[in-house]
Amino acid sequence: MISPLILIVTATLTASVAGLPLLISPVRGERTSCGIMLAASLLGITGALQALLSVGSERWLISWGLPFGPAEIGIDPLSAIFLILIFLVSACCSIYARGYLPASENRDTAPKLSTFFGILTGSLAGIVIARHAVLFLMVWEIMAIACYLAITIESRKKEVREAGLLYLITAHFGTLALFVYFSKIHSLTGSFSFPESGTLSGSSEAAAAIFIAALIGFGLKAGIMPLHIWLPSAHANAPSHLSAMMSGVLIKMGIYGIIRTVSLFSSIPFWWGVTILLLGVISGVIGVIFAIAQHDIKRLLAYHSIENIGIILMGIGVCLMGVSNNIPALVVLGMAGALLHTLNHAIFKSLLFLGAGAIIHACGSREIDQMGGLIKKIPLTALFFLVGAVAICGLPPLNGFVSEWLIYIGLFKGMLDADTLNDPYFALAAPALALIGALAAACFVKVFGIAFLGSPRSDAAAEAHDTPLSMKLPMGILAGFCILIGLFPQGIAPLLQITAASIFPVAAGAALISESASLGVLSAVSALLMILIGVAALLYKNRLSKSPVKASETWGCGYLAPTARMQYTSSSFAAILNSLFSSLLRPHTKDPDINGYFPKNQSFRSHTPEALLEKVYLPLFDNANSRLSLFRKLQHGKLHLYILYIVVTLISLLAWSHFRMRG
Amino acid sequence: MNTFADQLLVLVFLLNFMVLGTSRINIAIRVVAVQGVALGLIPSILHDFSWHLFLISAGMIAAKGVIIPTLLTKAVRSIGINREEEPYLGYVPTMLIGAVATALAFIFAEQLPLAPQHKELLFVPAAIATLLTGCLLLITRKKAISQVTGYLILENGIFIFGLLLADSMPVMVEAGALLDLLVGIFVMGIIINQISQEFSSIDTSRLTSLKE
Amino acid sequence: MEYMVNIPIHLLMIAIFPPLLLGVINRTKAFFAGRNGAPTLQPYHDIIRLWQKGSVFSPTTSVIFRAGPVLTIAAIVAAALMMPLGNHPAPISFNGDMILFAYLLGLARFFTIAAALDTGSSFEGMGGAREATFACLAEPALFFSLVVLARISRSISLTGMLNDFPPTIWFGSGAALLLMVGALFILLLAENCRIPFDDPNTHLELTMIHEVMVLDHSGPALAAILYGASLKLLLFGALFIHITVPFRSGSFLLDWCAFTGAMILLAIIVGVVESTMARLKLTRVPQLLIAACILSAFAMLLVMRQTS
Amino acid sequence: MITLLIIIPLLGSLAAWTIPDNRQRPLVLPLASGLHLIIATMLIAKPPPPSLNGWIFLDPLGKLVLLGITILFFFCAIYSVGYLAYRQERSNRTLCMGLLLCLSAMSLATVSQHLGLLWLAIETTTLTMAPLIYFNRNARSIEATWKYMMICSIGIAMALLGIYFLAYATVVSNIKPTLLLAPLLAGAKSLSPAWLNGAFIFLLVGFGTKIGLAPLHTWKPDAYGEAPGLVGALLAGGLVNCGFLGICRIYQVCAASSSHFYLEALTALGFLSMITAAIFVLKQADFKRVLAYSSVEHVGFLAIGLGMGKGALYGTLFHLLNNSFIKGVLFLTAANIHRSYKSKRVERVRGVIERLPWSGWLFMAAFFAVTGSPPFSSFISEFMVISSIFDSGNAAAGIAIAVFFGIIFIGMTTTILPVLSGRGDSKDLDDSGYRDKALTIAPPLMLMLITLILGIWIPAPLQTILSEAAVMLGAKP
Repeated sequence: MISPLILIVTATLTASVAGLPLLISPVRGERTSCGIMLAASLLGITGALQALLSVGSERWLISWGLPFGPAEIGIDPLSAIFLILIFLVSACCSIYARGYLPASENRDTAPKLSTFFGILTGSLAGIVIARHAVLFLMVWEIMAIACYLAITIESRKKEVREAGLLYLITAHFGTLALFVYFSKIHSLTGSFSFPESGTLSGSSEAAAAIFIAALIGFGLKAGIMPLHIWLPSAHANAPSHLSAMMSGVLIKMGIYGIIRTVSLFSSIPFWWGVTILLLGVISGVIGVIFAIAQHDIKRLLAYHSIENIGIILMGIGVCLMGVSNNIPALVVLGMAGALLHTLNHAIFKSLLFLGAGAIIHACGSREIDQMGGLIKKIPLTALFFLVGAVAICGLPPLNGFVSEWLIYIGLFKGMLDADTLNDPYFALAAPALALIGALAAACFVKVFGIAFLGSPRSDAAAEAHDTPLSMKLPMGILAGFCILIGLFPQGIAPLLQITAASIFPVAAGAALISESASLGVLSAVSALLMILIGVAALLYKNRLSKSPVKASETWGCGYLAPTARMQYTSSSFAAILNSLFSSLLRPHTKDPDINGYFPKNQSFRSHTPEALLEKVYLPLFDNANSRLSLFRKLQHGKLHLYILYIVVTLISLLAWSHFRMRG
Repeated sequence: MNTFADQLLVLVFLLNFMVLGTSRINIAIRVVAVQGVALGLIPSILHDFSWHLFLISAGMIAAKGVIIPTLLTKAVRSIGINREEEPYLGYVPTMLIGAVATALAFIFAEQLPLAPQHKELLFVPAAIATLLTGCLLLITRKKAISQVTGYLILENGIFIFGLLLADSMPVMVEAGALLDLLVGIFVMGIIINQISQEFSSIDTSRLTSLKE
Repeated sequence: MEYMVNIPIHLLMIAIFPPLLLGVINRTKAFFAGRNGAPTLQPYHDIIRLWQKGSVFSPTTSVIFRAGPVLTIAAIVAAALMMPLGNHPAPISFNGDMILFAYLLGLARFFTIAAALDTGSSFEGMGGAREATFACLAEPALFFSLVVLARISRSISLTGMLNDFPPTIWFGSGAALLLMVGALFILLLAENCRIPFDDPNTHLELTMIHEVMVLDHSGPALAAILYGASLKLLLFGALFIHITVPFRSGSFLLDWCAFTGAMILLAIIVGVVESTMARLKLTRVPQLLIAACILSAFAMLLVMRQTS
Repeated sequence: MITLLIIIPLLGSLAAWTIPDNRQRPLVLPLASGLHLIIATMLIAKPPPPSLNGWIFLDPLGKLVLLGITILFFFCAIYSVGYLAYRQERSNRTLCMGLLLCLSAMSLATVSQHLGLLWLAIETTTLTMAPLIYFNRNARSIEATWKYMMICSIGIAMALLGIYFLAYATVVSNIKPTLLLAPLLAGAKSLSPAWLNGAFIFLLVGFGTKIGLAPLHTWKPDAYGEAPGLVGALLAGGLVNCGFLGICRIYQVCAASSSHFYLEALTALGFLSMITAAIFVLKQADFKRVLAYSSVEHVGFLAIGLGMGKGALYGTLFHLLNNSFIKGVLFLTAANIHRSYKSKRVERVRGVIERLPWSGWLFMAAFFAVTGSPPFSSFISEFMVISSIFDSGNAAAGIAIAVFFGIIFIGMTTTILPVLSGRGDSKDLDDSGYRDKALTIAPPLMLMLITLILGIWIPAPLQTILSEAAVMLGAKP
């Protein structure tokens, strides 16, 4: 049997070069590139599953020409879970790309994009197998750069360039925080290799510094509020399958980093868990509130990524609070919930982004208010999108529910079992999660309803054309996973259990998740629900076939000349919630000015920008910048004053040295 | 002999103030020339005759007393400007600051331990004061040629300090310094020429288009 | 034995009882209005008649419109299997079932709104928007209450929380429970679209919430919706009743009767509220729901303090 | 051998003077510098014993600087052939002579063990560069040259005084007067601290002016901005290294003494430079000036690295080498862009990647390299320095450096990336018709490749040189 690490390393390297055939031969290479990517993914997933099932962790030392000690790579269950989602999503995206961005029509962009996409996939896989600070930073930054280059593939568009710039800057800040993070670890351990899990003490000040640096560095990548500013515009402006990859996988690297970080420590202080839980609540609630206000389908999905990162963080928070309270059940439930939600989010969010891409492909706009009635034009896409939408709302019986369920159970159990000191956090988090769920449902019923249902709101939507098979296939696969995990969660539970136990040894003593979270019953109820639906559908169908069915215009409440433009739009759907949260959202609105008996044509427009960026960061930056411009006057071009600088420097250094020698 | 050297150094101090006080570029150039000659004399006064000291003296007098002043005077004549109009700082304040700088130089010199054979001499304060005078000229004057004279005085200050080492150090460094000085002034002269061609002025206050 | 009997009774309750509540409410309202009103069993007639009628579909609609009622009813029925009725364990009970309960209702709501949007009618879109919005505000209130219940009963399933709800708790943490009951009553009214949130009998589409969403449904679909709405009322009613009437006789049949009686009483109370109050201005609705959240959050804090 | 190192460029410059043809003359450059590269490599592999009473010797520190200079100069020389082919409108005699003279002086600086000689060599590099900055012969370039000349001359004068101070310190301390490194190091402990500190301060200000530590950097943006790209590359990648070598020499003496002030002063000026760069690089409208401020930043970083000492030294020295290669790529490609767009104002340049794909991508790669992104070597060196700063317990300094890097990154991205992306064929952009040619692309490409290779593999001999040089500065062996 081949070692799983060999498979994974091969897959990583193969994926990195997958785009080259297309770069070399823009037309004939397309099939090869896609094939290589699929092969790499298959290899990678095989390796990851093998590693998960054999429960061993493996580490390799690789000698290299850099003076940081030998590089190390390794695989353990945590890495394996992330590898699965990396390769699953990248495989789907690379199939999708053939239909979305065929090289025959995009000679300039497609080859470059597929090259960067391959490098991106390879570096993502590299991140989760790296066990050495320098190696990790290298692949981490390569990932950031490859992703930047891929985002800005259509750099002729201004908003694409701006989004790319913002992304790059925040990514770099993240990397700098990781410089601090790894330096701090190095000063504790004296080695650049990752320490074995649980070997560092969490109670020292250095540990706190490491934790905070990790939160900033990885949080910037994950898009934790308030570090999420890059996320909406980058996701919105990237090619759709890249958005899927970013939202599904790339931001998960932040989550991976945070989990990896906490796994290094033993005796984790209680405030770590609380911090992460609260950050999760903030990201989740505010993320989804922002999402509702959007009417650009991809920006909307991007804000949902922030929301879901919040949910994942809540799971991690539960887990950490379990660790510091020494309650194995919480550790397992929280971690399993977080990991499963990570996987689930990768699946349904990529599905939704791919679906959004299909919509854009079909009707050429990202504005939800320009769509409508698409279910009749692209029925299969609509179905897949619906599956994704139901899943992301966390509604049963799909996969999103299962992971939120685990977190809920963790929260409720924590409230009952943990030290009484801690329970307010658990108790507050559960309703917050409920709020997130309800808001998400409101948001996705809006997206699905406005985009796919009703009648077309624009000519483009009315004449939308169907999507090619290469785009439907990956969506179908992902939708299949949504249903599969939703209906049979107990199948994946043991893997999660193994992983949680490998991260925190204390979790090994916990009961099986399937039992503590009644996954078997859940699965049975889901099945029952399906049966009920089937019965109801049969009854209804039977009834319809026996009674007369008439077609008639939609009831217009007496109004006889309805037009498609009179339908509710995404802005109007979200209007009440927007006004409720307007102090947070800070929407830009242009109100109509209706005067007199015969007012002229009027329009209403609203746009919700990234409020934190526009109201906090940019003003701060501008303010600082205008203050700094005073200093810029120091470079005034007058030579004699430059000479004065020299003299002053000289004299002050002399004075300083003089006083140093005295004192 | 040491007293004679000290008197020459006092002359150097006075010449510093003269340069600070004059508005005529020609005079400033001549003052600098005199200062150069005075400094050129000091090594031969201070030490017993040796060839390398002689070379230094000769070189110094030739370069600072003759060649450079001639070059600069030529430049002034060809450009036709003789007055330093409206310096950045007036003559009186400049002289006052010069006085303060000289005082500072004495204080500074007090702080430093000296070799026994130099304890009585004014070399260190003279060097620092001359250096600061040079800087002051560079900071306050607008005309490129005035700034070059400032640079020359600054160099003189350094040379004064070099005299402390005249008997313990090989000739090469000083000779090299002189050579570089010469070439430096030569290059500056060329640039001044170019400035006056480009801007039809040697007023450096116009050279402020590059900023921030 | 008891279990074997309870399940059929539970199923029977789900299947038959709910429309009666609507009938009782309408009777009460008629009484207050000084009318004779429709017979108490009228909702049963309505549902049966509608079930037999033909359907009208707008050409704008798609399969979602037809799937909406089906999914909605299936989800509500599934949820009903987890809610204990009459102080007896629910047929399906496991750790965390209250979460599944809430989310199944969420699923039902999702598809009701989706079906409404499918018609392309601006009115139904409006109704959907309101329903979605108010649900967002109601959901935390429900979960705060669930947290309180979990905390009091030290159980995380609906049956464990509500069944055998010890009356003594009313003495121990009466204040908290009172706040929570208030919140739950607001929720009951809001979730079931009763006055003061929504007027199920109004004919002005602009002011409606739930009714406007189902304007286009007809025949069997409308029957299912009507039945689903009444079932939902039963479920929320049961939640409410178990807390407010926490008595148990010991005989299961008596318990069932007591439950039925309490439910009818609740329906009458709802009817009284509907008759004596005016509909709220729409912009006030969120405020009332937020008030419910705050009430239940307070209840939670009180319980936390007490047990810590 | 070492004599050859200095003589060959001199001969080359003589040849450049005598060759009358403007087209053939530039060929002397790659020829002489190629020979120089070969000899330098041989010398670095096997340095001869000290000669001229120990005045001349190639120690590891010198090797490192020489290595950077000779490689950078070689590629610049190749580039100059391509570049000067476009600049046939004016005589390139001064340029060719100046470059070769400068190479000769830089080589002398790397091998001199006598501080006076070192000073002389560095002073010569300053002088020879002046006419090169003035190559474009316009008002702006003369202004830049004048400022460069004045400020650097003053600086170099200060450095001379510093060297005199050092010499006098030996006189005062009754050691045999000397400016040779070896005896100075041997007697460093007994040197008068007052004079030693004074010497250090004057040398720091003097050479600091040369390398452009803030607030002594004022000439830098002007000169870097107005000089031809290839001169800019040599200023930023060659002269900076020579000046830095000067500081390293006095650092060696200080490190051998019992003083600590030198570390603090270096750190302070280093941070000041990083702050200055951070302030000025934001909203900068001229992409060559951005490069100049980036150079100020990196010089500041190097100074901090020296100031932190010990473990940080290895990384600092490696960064010195990386910096010269990356600056080479940046300036050479920036020159290509400037040539094509006839402007270096950010608002007048767009879509470089479309118009000049090679230059554009190289510029982008070098931009990532200069900001410390892997897989380029500067990432390695920056991380080495930062992590060793944390190791030595200076967490605040480490975090501050990271923050400044971040701010500078904002400034550089917002200036440079918009230049690279977008439409290259807009009507409102000037176009000189210049497009990428092998001769103007290959040199930066090769330099970039070197940076890339060093980023994933530092050859063992280079590691040896680096660690030996770090030991010379006081690192633990």
